Amino acid sequence: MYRLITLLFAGLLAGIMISCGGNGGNEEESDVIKIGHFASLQGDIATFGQQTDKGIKLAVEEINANGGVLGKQIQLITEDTRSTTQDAGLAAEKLISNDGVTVLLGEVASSLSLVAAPIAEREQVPMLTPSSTNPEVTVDKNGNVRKYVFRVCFIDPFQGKVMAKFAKENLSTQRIAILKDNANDYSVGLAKNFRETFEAMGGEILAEQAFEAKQVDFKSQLTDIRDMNPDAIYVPGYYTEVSLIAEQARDLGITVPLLGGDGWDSPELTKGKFKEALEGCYFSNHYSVEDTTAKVKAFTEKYDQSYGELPGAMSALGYDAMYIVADAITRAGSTDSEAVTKALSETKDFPGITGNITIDEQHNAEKSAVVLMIKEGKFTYFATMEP
Amino acid sequence: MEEFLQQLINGLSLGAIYALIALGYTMIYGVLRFINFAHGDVFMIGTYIGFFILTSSFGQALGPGFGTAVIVFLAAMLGCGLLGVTIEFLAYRPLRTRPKLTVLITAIGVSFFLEYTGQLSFVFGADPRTFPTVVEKTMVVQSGSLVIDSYQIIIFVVAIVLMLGLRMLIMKTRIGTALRASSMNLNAASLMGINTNAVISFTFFVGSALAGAGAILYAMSYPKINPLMGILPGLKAFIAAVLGGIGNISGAAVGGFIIGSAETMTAGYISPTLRDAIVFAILIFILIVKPSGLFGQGGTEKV
Amino acid sequence: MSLLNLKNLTMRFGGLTAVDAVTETIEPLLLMGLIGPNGAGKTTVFNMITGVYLPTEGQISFDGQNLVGQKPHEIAGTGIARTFQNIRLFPSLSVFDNVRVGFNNALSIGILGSILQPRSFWRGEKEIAEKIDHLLEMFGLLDQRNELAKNLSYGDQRRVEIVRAMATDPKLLLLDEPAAGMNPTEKQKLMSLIRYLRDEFQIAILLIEHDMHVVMGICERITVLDHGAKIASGTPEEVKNNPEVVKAYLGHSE
Amino acid sequence: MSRKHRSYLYLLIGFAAIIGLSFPFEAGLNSYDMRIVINVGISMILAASLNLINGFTGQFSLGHAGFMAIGAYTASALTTMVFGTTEGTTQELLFLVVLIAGGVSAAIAGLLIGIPSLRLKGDYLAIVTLGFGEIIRVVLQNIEPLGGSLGISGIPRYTTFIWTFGILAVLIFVTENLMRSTYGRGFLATRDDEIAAESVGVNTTKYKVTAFVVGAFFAGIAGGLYGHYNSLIRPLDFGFLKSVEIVVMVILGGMGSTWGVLLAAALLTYLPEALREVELFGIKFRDFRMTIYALSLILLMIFRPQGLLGDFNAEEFIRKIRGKPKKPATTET
Repeated sequence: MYRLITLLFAGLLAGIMISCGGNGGNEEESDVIKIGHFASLQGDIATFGQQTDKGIKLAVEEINANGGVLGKQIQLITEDTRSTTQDAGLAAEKLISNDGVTVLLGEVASSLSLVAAPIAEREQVPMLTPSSTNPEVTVDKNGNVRKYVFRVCFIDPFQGKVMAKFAKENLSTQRIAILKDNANDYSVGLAKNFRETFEAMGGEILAEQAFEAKQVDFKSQLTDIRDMNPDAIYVPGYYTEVSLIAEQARDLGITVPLLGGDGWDSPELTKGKFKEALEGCYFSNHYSVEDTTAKVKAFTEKYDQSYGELPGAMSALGYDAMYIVADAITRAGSTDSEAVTKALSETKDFPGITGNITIDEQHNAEKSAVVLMIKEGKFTYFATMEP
Repeated sequence: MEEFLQQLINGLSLGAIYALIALGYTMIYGVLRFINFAHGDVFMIGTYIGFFILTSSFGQALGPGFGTAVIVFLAAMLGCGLLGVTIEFLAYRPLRTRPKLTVLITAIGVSFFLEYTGQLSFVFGADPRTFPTVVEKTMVVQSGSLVIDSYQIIIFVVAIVLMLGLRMLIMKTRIGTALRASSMNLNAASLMGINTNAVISFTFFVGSALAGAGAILYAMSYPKINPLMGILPGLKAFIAAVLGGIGNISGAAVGGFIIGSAETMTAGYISPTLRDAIVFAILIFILIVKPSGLFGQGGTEKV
Repeated sequence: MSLLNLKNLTMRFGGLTAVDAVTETIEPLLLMGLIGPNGAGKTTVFNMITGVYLPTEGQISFDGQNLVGQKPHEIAGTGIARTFQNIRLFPSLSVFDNVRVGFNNALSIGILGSILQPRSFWRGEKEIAEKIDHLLEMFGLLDQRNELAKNLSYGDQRRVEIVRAMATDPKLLLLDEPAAGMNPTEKQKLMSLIRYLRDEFQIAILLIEHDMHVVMGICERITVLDHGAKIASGTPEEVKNNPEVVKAYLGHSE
Repeated sequence: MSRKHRSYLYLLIGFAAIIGLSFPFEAGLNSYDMRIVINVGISMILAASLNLINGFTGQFSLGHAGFMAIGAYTASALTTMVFGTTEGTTQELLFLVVLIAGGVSAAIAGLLIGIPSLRLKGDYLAIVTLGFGEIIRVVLQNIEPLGGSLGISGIPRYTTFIWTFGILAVLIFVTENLMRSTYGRGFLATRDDEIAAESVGVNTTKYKVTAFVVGAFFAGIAGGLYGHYNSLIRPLDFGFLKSVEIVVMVILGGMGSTWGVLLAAALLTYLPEALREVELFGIKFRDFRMTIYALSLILLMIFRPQGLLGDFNAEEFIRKIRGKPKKPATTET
């Protein structure tokens, strides 16, 4: 029974060690502006976390090369969440308490952003998520807008609605089947909103089939869908699975177009043999890589130069998020948390890669969506959909 | 009926791949009596070996075709085989006399090592890669809603040929006899003058090489590869091995086909999202009802 | 009334018949030997009696109760205790705790009582501790009381195993080769110990032993197994002169 | 104070110390450090509860995260869907209720999972428990009212330093007392030699199931604490990786050594945070932490399989440094 006492001593020691080690967000005047990014660099969704981080890093490099913000250089601190909620909490808290970051960027997964959002609220540090689409991230369950939390991306309802509208009006489809990823709240959210809008417009949802992320065989679901003979299939998943779904659908003799959301946006989507399978499909997105405006072109080229690959939606959103933060700090004229928060909430028509972004009352990004059509493996602009 | 047939064919071609992976589990268990948890990740490495060959300038010059397929298969089998031998030599051999659970934990460590090192951006990166075409896919049967493509047939043929080859190897060769003797009793085999270290290395080589072959077949049919892709097929193949009676080579083959079909049937007739849960449920059911599996012989503990 | 009745007891492992229709009775307070060449099925008989193996055929009744199909710990509860040929102590526990495990069922304290440990818990533990110390003293093991079982000498381990078996308060004690690995002096001590056990605790003892000196010296009755079948039974003198037995022991060199 | 009540005395001292420590901790630690401390506490509860199953009873379980998930979901669902956010004493009371409810539902699952352990040993049991853990995760993912893959969000933050370490103290009290009773002896006997244990009347089945139930109960409570600290729980976080992490704590600490297991849990939770900024040869540790974790696991098994404190006896050590003569440890009873 000496163990308990010894344990307590050990706990005390550990506590002292921790409190000596942490330098608890010193308020000293520094010549850099610290921006924190908590991201899934390892684990299940590392692919999206790594892309976002690349986009943010590119933006920071550019901003610093152009003289920084308010005459100060930006110091980006990235912390890994290992795709887990436990580490998301730790990473966010560390960036705020220990590093004293001015703004917190992250996460891809809404669930991980939802762990950090209450922390940002409590610590009164503005947080901008590049790609968490669940409405709850900025507006809590009771309908209260979180004062310090903003986002750059669409929310699930918006993209679901846009694509439903597009399917009904532009493609004149009447009967649609849905294939969603049950393990992914983004996919589930898009599917739900697509169904609601499409049915409200008089369309018919034939079936709502599901799969689990990481599965690679979708033939069972697709066989069922094929037998219903839909006009199109809505597949609001990530490109990691969509390519396989498209290929297997074509193998089963399904020829109707597949429709999707911004999760499709990656050069990997149509690589190799998937090119043919996805020909003539459509997805909603923030922008088009094929966009010839100088801004987009410069971004795409720079990204390719730095990383040897074309950017996906996550990279573009990360890039935009960083620029919006820089813009807000510039407008605020200081790194004061309240001022930056206010400036963020007043973001209006910010010309980003992913569209002209205005932060609305719900702290969501108000911007128009584009629908891209896949032609010979390229994502070509097809239509602009207003919110 | 047509749908049932379709699900069965899909299941059998998936099961053939599981069977190939399961053979490695069962051979290694047969000799060393431990679960090589990293086997699924050796399988993953196999797909990347294929990927790098096919995307290299050499592979691109070859283009899809029969010759390319043979080269890729041999390379993946050789690469995985050598990896298996290396893992055994570095991580498992020092633990030969330790409790099985120590080795199991080590195997989990090896598994994590391969997965997370693979995720590092300068190794494979976490982003899934598209596996290039090895041979062109053609539709063989397309009557009504029944569809059979050339890949399904290739998978089936390759798997059966490899299994028969393995059988020949084990039954007809000297090293095969040594392997059989070692899986009956490693110590006795060693006393009889069999170089058990060589037998164990050989077992790891052959088992891992089969996983390498399975990897190429798998990547051909589901051409998106990523560093974590080995986990699920690995687990299912393991379950197949247990179902067939772990340590029993024909059992592993049969188990693979059963698990593959059970999975597609579940997806087709019950719920696609429950397919993995069902496979685990099968595992638990077997282990509780008949832990020795379908073809395994139950041993009595000597008291 | 007999204590233990074996009727037609048979055990087959696959094609091998390890024990073949053995019928036997053991009276209370009897000191009985079970002998036979290696592989005769002696330990298998023990394992069937104690529930480790389920007999292929036959009946076992003890004190009027049927034992077949009961779990080993239930059989232990009816009053049968045993030792093992290849000593099975709890290596990471002390000698004292090894014996204390044998008293586990004597303490009827539930899980809440074990966690909250009211007065009655301590009373029970104290009583048991006294009994254990008494037993250890009786077997000359008190000095090794707090030693871990795995650190004991071979002979001490054998004795601890017997003490642990006695802790369950048995009516029948099964000893599997208790003299194995002992020198003549130790064997002599063991023989008097076994007799003492029977007299002091009023139990029946069935022992498997290869050392004929020990068996003939202490057993009142001896049963001989060969190839799983019972070939002889009687007093040491009768068995010694039985031609079948002589053949079984010598015949193996044919 | 007689030794009979010593365990209660220590529990009281423990509570007092925790309450005493909570003031400087709350005041002196920033919220990141506090989060580490709470996570350390939760890890300690998980590891110590698995130690009961794995270390003391020798039943190798790879599904501990599944128990944690059941507890977390039960407690969090009760709070968010039934009771709602409350304050003051009501909050503390309701928190206790939901934690216990979480523990009980996990214990029921422990009972169900304990049953296969009657027939299976070693790596087979490990695989079955792994399967159970995965099934729990997949099923939770498919229950829409529990949030599906997003999980339950907006859980109020009730977990405090006192709650976490108070429960840890209770767990240590329960473990230490159990280990000194027939149950503890039954656990150890089952671990050391099942056949020998049965031969002296030990119902190994009962002890195995008891270990699973008690271990699962505390893992469930740890889940409740986790949910009420992290504000969100989702099925993915209770997967195979989490189970392995807990197993590694138990093995690193030395199976069956409460002291070592607690230390290992603290180290393995604290070190990754402490090393976030560490750079070696221009390589940031945080980018390689999983690779290093895997490598250390392999090296640990090869060079020190008995764990950090596997053959270390805290009581003996303290006796040595106090210079007291070795007294028979077992006379304590």
